[in-house]
Amino acid sequence: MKEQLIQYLAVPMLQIAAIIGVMLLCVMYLVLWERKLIAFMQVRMGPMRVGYHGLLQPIADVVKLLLKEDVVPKAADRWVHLISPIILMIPALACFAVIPFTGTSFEVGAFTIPLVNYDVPALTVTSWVADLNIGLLYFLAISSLGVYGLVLAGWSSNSKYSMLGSLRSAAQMISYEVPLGLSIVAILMLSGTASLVGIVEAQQEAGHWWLFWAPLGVPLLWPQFIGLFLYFVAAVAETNRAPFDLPEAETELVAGFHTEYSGMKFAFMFLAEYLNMILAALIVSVLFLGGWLPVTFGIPGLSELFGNFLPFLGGAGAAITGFFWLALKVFLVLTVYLWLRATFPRYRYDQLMSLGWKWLIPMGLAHVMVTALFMLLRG
Amino acid sequence: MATTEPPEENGSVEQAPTSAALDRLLAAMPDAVVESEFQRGAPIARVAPARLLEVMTFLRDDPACRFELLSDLCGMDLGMVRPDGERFDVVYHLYSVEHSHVLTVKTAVADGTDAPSVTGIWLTANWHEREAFDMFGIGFAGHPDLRRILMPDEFDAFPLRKDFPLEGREKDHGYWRQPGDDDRYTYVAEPPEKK
Amino acid sequence: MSVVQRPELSLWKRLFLVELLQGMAVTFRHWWRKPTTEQYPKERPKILPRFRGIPKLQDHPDVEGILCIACNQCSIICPDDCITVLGEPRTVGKGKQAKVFILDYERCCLCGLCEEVCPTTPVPAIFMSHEYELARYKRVDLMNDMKELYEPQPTKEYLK
Amino acid sequence: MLGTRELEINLGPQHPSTHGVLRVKLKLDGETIVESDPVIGYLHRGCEKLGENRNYIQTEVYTDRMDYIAAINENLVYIEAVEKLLGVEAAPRAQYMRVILAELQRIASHLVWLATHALDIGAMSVFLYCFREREAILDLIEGYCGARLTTNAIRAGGMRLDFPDGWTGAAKDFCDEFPARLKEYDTLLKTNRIWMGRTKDIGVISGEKALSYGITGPCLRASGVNYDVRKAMPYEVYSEMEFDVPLGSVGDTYDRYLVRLEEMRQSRLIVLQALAKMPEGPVMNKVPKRIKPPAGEVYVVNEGPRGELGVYLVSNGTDTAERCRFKSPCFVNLQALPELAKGHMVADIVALIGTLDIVLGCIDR
Repeated sequence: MKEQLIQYLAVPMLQIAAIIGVMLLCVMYLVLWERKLIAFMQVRMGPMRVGYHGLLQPIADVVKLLLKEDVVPKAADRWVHLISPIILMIPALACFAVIPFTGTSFEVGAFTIPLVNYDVPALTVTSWVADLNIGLLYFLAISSLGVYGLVLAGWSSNSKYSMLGSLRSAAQMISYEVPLGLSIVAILMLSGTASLVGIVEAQQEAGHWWLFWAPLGVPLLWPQFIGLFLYFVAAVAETNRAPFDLPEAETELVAGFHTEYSGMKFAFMFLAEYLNMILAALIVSVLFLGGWLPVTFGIPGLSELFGNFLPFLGGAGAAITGFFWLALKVFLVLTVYLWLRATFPRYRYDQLMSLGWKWLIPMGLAHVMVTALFMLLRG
Repeated sequence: MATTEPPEENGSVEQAPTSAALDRLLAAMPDAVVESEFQRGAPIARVAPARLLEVMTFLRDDPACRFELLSDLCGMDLGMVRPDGERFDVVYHLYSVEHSHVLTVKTAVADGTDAPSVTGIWLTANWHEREAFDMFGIGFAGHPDLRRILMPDEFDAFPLRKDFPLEGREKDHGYWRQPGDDDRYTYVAEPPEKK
Repeated sequence: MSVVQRPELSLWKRLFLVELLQGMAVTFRHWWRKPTTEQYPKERPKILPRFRGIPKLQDHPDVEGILCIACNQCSIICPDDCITVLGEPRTVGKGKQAKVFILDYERCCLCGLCEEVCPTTPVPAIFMSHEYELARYKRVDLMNDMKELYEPQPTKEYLK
Repeated sequence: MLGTRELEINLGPQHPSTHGVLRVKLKLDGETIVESDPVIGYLHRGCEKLGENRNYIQTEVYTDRMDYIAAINENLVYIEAVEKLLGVEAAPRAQYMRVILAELQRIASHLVWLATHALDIGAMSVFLYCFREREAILDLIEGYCGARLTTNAIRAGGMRLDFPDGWTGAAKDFCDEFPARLKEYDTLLKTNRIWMGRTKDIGVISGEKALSYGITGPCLRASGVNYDVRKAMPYEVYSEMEFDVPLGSVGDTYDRYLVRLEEMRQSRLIVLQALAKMPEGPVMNKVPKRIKPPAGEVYVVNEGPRGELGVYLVSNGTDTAERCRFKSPCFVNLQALPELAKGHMVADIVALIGTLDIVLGCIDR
């Protein structure tokens, strides 16, 4: 009983705390990286004042947001106005439960916590909070809950700009759920499991990332590139990022659904948006780019070369290496995200809809069928 | 728009300026044009307000004139210049893209009377006439939407009239000036009491 | 006169997002270019010789006493009426010199007309200096009398 | 009872994409614009009134402040009107200098237009790239007259100053570098499918209607009407310059974009020609120190970056004008906004405000 309590309650609690802490830090520095990268692409310097080349800027920003006055419009619905950032934030954080950050689990031997003299039995610690066998479905289901937060935020602010922004975002997020789901179906078919850990393991077994799936040995025909493209476009739209940032298109709707938010509530919305970005990048890495597998995985002879940087640490070393590779992939995917923002103009609402329904969904359907066909041909 | 003239050579005799459009107008409607002149080479025709719409329609549609572009429309306060006559002039600057010629048409309006609106002839006159109304208080009969454009709706004077003070009225900017020490003014929120 | 061409995307470009990738290449190339911005308080902009900063007064070693002859030309030409000059008999030589010279930076529009009309030789007594930091904490500080107009404004060095 | 009604929304006067303090009252049906009504006057400073109370030299300072994106063009048209009143001509070298500065200013103004227009549509980087090039032009202008925006550079009878040493070389360098930059903008925008989707067939206006609305400048030429004051009634030395007037075929936002980009190329050619042809000599003709033109009136138009800039000066023989009227192309062009915006979506109205290239200082005067 005590063992189980510790294994299933205390350890996940610690994991959750660690994930939230690390992710908030990641968001802070993602914002800094966004500002810096876009500045570099626009031949300027970005934040330079706080710390060396602005490295402490995120901390200054957080302090500023914490200390800022929380303004609630007079005509707003106070409670809904308060709750909606929380509704946005919770699904964004909850999704991280099923993400495998690295593959190897490691054993922690029995030890005693000093001072309180509490005996902890031997444990197995994994990098994921829970390995649901419906992990991908869980992700899809929970992440789409966030749209309630947007809609309620827009509605409760009692501002026309917010309202328009939230209506746009509701339509956009619902439309782009479909291509998002379709692009994942092929991966489910290939892996034969909906568990995110299982998907990476299936790639390990197959000997290549799903992105480089070359059925029939024809190198030109890589249907999963289409899958990645579909997923990426849909994910950019889902997270309301440029060029699909209509809900907060600043030149049209001032700031969209969060026009009337300030201080900590605004910070929550901001955090949720960037958490969703990180989440989308994580899912791309896990589904298409082999999760914690090294970048050279799949190249004959090099597959295991970079599997463990720190062999003297044994299992822990492999775990750290896996985490490093995943982080690298996520970083690259996020950089592409930001790069898009630095380059493209914004779509218009109707164009966005027609892109989603007329192009991405048929493409997604075709993609599933082509993948199925190739699987059938290969037997 | 005297640029239509060829640049003068040094020492050459100044030629009398001509304008085909003005000649055409004078030939077609001699009774409508009150007076015509050339100012620095540019033709100017003065038209009575009653005949203005007729003249303007002719100027736009006549193949020899074809003034498709109303380049500018503005009011003018001549209260000081001709104290006995009509107070305002409305000045129309016309340009023809087809023939590349210009014509200035003027019409005199007394204070309190309306000039005819040319919005039916050139759509651009809409805002120009609103501006003339806003600045001078010149009314335009037949204008679809004659209200203030630059000044606030509740403003009750016409700032470009010659009798409007340059610094504005004190009640408009909400503070009153009082001579203070050291030859400088101090500004107070309430109107100073008259002694 | 010529009519501008409206380009159409070819099917090939349309299908493979060529123009989008080209656009991304442009931003990618800029990533590696040197930034063009100045880190203002740390780095100060280079001032070109004709730069028109705030007007100031100056003297000249060839002229004894104050260079300004209180001719009121600047005060007359000033479109914003921000200059007030009062004269007194010159302490050395004939003519007048400025007794009071007040310049209101609050109204000054830095047009440079005062420098242009200033008749003093060999240099204009009122000149457009190279100082450009006009912010003050109090409005009164923007009213400058003769003493302040002669003094160069102290520049703060911002190292951080 | 449930019912539907139009959503009324206030775009501005404080709004990121109204280029200043424009306010547009919009009536929306969903996201579609049913009616729009621009409300202006937030930047009204009474330049015309000042022009009637200040003398001719002082009034030029106010022309800087009207179209603050293209101050030299405003200076030029005002000074041309004064010169015409006085009956003097500018010195030959000054005429070339005016053309060079006016065309550089036109490029700078078009760059600001492109920057803000692209930013409105969401292309962020173009904004900063354009401002980088504009900075080079502003440095040239600053090097010439000492100010970047409020130039106050032109005087009746010529120019205030001659070009400083090395100025013409720097201007040539800029012109040599510029086409490569324009090519980058083309790569980012011209063939970009999002940009094309956002600008093609948005705000179409026929040439006839545009003329009736009094639209001038690039907006008129994009509708296919060949009217450029520089060609139709050449002033200064434009008659000696060889350049092309680009015209559009459809009259939509995309055409206006293409026309303005082509105009930048042509302006660059004009600058190069004028630099090559510029004679040596004095930059100022003899003009009385106090400008007191004889009574009379004059209406002068110039081709500004936004359209036909006009100045109507009536002199009464004293040193202040009886009537000083500034005709602003932005004021006229903005008037067509309701016509252009009808039936489009909210996102398009920012594209349309951008494409009309308005400057609120020029509208309100």
